[in-house]
Amino acid sequence: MSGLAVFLGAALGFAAVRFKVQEDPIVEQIDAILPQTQCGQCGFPGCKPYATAIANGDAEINQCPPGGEDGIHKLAELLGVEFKPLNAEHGEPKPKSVAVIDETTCIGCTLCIQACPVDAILGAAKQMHTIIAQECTGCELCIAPCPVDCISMVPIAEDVATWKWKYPVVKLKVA
Amino acid sequence: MDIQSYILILIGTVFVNNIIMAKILGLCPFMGVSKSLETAIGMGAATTFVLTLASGSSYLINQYLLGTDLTYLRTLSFIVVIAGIVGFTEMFVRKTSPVLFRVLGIYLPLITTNCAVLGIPLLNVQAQHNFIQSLFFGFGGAVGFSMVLVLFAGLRERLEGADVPAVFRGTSIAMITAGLMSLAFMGFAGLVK
Amino acid sequence: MLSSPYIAEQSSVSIIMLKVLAALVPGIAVYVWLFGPAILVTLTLASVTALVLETIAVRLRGWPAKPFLMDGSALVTAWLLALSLPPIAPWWLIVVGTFFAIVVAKHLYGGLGNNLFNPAMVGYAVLIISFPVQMTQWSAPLSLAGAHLSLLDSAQYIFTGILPDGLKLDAISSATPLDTLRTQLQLEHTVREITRLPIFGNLGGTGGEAVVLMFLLGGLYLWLARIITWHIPAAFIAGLWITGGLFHISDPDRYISPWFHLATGGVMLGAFFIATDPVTGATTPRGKLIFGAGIGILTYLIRTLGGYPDGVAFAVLLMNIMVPLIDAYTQPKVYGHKQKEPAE
Amino acid sequence: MTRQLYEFNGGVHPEEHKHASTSRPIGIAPLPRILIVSLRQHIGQPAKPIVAVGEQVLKGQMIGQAEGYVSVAVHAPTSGTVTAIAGHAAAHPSGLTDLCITIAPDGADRWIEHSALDYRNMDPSHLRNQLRDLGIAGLGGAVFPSFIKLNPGATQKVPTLVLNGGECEPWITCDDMLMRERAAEILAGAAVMRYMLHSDEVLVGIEDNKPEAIAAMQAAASQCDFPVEVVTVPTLYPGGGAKQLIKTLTGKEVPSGGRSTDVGVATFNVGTAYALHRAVNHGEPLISRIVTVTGNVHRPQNFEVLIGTPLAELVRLTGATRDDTSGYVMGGPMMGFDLISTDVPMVKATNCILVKSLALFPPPPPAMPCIRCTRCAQACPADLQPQELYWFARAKNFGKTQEYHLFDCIECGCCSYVCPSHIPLVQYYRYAKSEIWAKEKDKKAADLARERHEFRQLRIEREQQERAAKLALKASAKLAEASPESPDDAANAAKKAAIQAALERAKEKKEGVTPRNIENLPPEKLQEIAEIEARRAKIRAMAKDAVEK
Repeated sequence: MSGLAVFLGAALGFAAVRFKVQEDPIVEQIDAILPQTQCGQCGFPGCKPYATAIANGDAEINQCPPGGEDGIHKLAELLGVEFKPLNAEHGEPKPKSVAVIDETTCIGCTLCIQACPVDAILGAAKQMHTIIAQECTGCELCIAPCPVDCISMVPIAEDVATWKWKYPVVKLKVA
Repeated sequence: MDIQSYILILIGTVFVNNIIMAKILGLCPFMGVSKSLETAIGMGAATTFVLTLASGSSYLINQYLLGTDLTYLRTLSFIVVIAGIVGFTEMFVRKTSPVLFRVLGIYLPLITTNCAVLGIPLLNVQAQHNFIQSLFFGFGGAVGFSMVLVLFAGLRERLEGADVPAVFRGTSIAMITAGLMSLAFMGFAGLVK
Repeated sequence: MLSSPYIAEQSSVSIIMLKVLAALVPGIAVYVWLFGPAILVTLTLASVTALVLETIAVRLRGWPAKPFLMDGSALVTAWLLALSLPPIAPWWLIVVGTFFAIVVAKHLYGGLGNNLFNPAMVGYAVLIISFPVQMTQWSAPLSLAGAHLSLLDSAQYIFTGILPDGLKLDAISSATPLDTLRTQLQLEHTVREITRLPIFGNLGGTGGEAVVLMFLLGGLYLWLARIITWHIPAAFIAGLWITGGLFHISDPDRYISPWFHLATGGVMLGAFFIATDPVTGATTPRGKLIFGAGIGILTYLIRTLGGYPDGVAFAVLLMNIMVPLIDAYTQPKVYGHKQKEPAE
Repeated sequence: MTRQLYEFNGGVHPEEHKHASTSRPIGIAPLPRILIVSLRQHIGQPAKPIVAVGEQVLKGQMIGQAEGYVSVAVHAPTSGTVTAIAGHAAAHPSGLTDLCITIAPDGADRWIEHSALDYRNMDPSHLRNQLRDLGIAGLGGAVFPSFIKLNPGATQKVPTLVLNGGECEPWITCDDMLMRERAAEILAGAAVMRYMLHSDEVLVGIEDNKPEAIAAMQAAASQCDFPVEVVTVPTLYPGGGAKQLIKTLTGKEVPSGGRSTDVGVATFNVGTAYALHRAVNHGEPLISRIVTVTGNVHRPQNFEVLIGTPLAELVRLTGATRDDTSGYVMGGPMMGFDLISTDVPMVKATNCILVKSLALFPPPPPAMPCIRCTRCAQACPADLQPQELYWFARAKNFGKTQEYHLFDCIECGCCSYVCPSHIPLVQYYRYAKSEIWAKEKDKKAADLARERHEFRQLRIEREQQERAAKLALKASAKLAEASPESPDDAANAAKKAAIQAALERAKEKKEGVTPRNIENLPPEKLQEIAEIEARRAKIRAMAKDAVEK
């Protein structure tokens, strides 16, 4: 019996060496699912750190409100774990919105420029600042540092180009 | 032992007394891995590989190593061999397709604890199969296991879109489907004497 | 708000189901003429139970009952189940069968369109496995039976199990040709001797073959009315006939000619009405061929080698299990695509 | 010789209702009171307005310039003044507003001076740009900029040119009447197309339920100087679809996701050919088109309508609206969409205004569950499996819908038409498509955000490294300076002494500063100033030792 066990141990040792595996690229796959708003609501300074945390197992998959339920489903499917509903203490999923600077009160202090994770704010010291709408991810990180509170979040209105067909409501419930 | 009886053993283990449907063995991977088709196929292949090797080597151990007096060591030795083979398979799968490894997750090492994997060698011993017969029996059992697993995965994927009442959604409707499947497999009863 | 198209063909699920029921009527008429009115009692009992269970299940789901009762799918399931049960089977057998068919096989999965297994066959399979004795009490063809049961007497027997004034059970019931064939074969009689028994008509069972013929006509009507496509019935019959033929050629004494198999048991009913259930069958043209052929072959194997007299039910259920895979691997070529890669 | 025709899968035969609107010739719609010209009338970027409010414009003057490659220009349908450039109810299923230019006609209808294009000896790309600036876009319903389709591409040759006179949608007869009355001009336009694409054969596909149109086109074809073959195709909806007509006429299948030129065929609507003729041979931009006004109206008829005419004025041409009108559809009953309000303007894509009534178009019964009867698969002209697409679209499993080739669906409506359970299948597919497009747009935005974020991290690191390097440089320089006395040290010492002296002088001046002009103040004022001075000194002292700590 012990002979058998020793033999198997040797075989496994040899196999372990031959089948050395490099680090698998799971972090990139998780990062690909995350919405890249870099908003930090998940408790990590950006999407990539959150992705690494999930890969190492010390973060849950339901801490990303901008990702919404759909993002969690995809993460659960990728990692083969059970789907967990969005954990409310990290915030509620809000309609996609864009930050807008009220140009009458902006004093050009560049604090929001340093805070913006995706460099979506154009401006220089003592010059007028403005936000590039297409680049802004709606992460709301620029609102806090602004000393004169001139930044407000404006939800993106639906226009003819972005309008989506609605899910057909089948009136079966009512008699 | 001509070829005709081997075919009978094969048909017997794959259809008539199927590991999952008739013998109700190996239910935990059956329920756990059948969520999607790819994972089911991956799991089926891995189990077939492990089972064929296990039933072959377990026959050898039982015949030559244990002899007649050490039979009480049978289960222990079988488990050791199976663990070794599964360890080997796990590394092999991790190397060849990390995606499958990631998706199978916990169920790959769980093959060791899969009651079918231990059950078949013990059944082999009980039925005093010779080496070739136990190989065929193991292989047939594993093919039956993977076939039913893949079919069940197909059914469950279609079930995803069904408007199942909330109470039964998820595993419960899967259990019911498994029950109805074994009801259908009862039709094969008595096919092979 | 609903978008285009704003016009539609004049068809509905209830029209389809009514046409299927109409196609069954000639078969039932001949059934009553040759085997007595008992089947009518079974049919009504099954239909009533099915409708009651359907209403309860639909109400539980909070849906309006009227559209679901009108669509007739519960009726079709009830009739198919009743026609595959012995006509003088006890009443509770029918109720249990219908319960499994309508509630377990259909509504647990979400009602019409969501079920994976053919409801009628699930009901039949549950009954044949759990109550084998009652399931073999088939009534004898009137030409051979000792006595004829009127409608009232049949109803009385079905509901109370008491025969009118001293009639004995085996005066009115007898084994089906399939059962007799199986038992005789076990006694090592050759096929030629067995077919001389009175129960065997010129092609199938006496009386039984006429009913099967009418079901065949009903099925052809369904095909002409474009309710079903020819793929499944044709593949079913071909699958059964070819396997039967091979076995027959290999050993004519042990295996009866395939024509007999076509004319007995639930083959025609199965081919045109049960296997073509759209919800649980294969959907692609090539898939339907594989589905039908599979049922044919399995029916023959279960009948001759297996343990149950008529394998149609189990064959249908087994092929229902295969349907998702069959569909995934037989997707037809889409406009503008080269080869047919599996859409699995 | 009758051409060998091929068959495409499925198709349905809805009632045609075409006879009503073909009994009258094409009417010329009078000048409407107001014209609302939408800037998004074609596939691609909307046009950019180049006129200002209050400006006078002439008929045919360009008021919106093509922006980006896939775009065409937009023109003033008549002379008048631009009253507004603002959002207005648009011809779009969403009912949302879109940027439109409103023109108040001055009644003069004065043309801008325009002349024919000498297309034969013009550089082809210049000709195509001219067509773009004349606003020529496909009038079959897709409204794809024609100048892009008229580019023969790498092979410099598209062997087969198909004119689509199929018009398989019920109720619509605008192409039919156009072919009956202006066949010669259509073929003149086809001549230009044939020249631009160097085509060998020109086919005109017309369904066999339009005998007069076939006769007219054959008569015109006989006068043509190049071979034109008028082919009668069987009437089967959607036989008039571009892909289906190509399969019927040539047996070739347009590759999925590819263009018809990949199989050497180019398809144009007969209306587009007519518009091309007006543009090239008369220099007129696309400012009007034939529109069928039919359905629940007294006198259904086809009109030549200025683009931008409000719906209400157009319907009034067919007599007073009947009271049981239940809605208006732009397009046919199979592929059109509901119009929310009656002042929606006509656009280049408007081939028909269908006035609905509950009698003609009863609301569909409530949808029953799908029984997978595969009638929709038998009817689908794109050989798809609608029951599988529905199954996965309903479960919102968009990955699977794409595996079953959702984007090959041409939304023709055949599946919903034949569905015995009356399920709005096409709406499920439209919902799934717009969700997938939206997700892809979000994905692109997310990738962009990730790139910018990573670049920002890089930039911050680089700046830190630079700063660290600079500090290190400065530190090493100070070190070098503190070590051995070197000749330039004397100069440093002298400089330091000078600084020291300046500091002393500044301090004395500050102490010396005492408040002036206090000589003639009463004693208590003096005393008060002294107190303030004392307090100031104390604060200065406190400030000094706070700095030392």
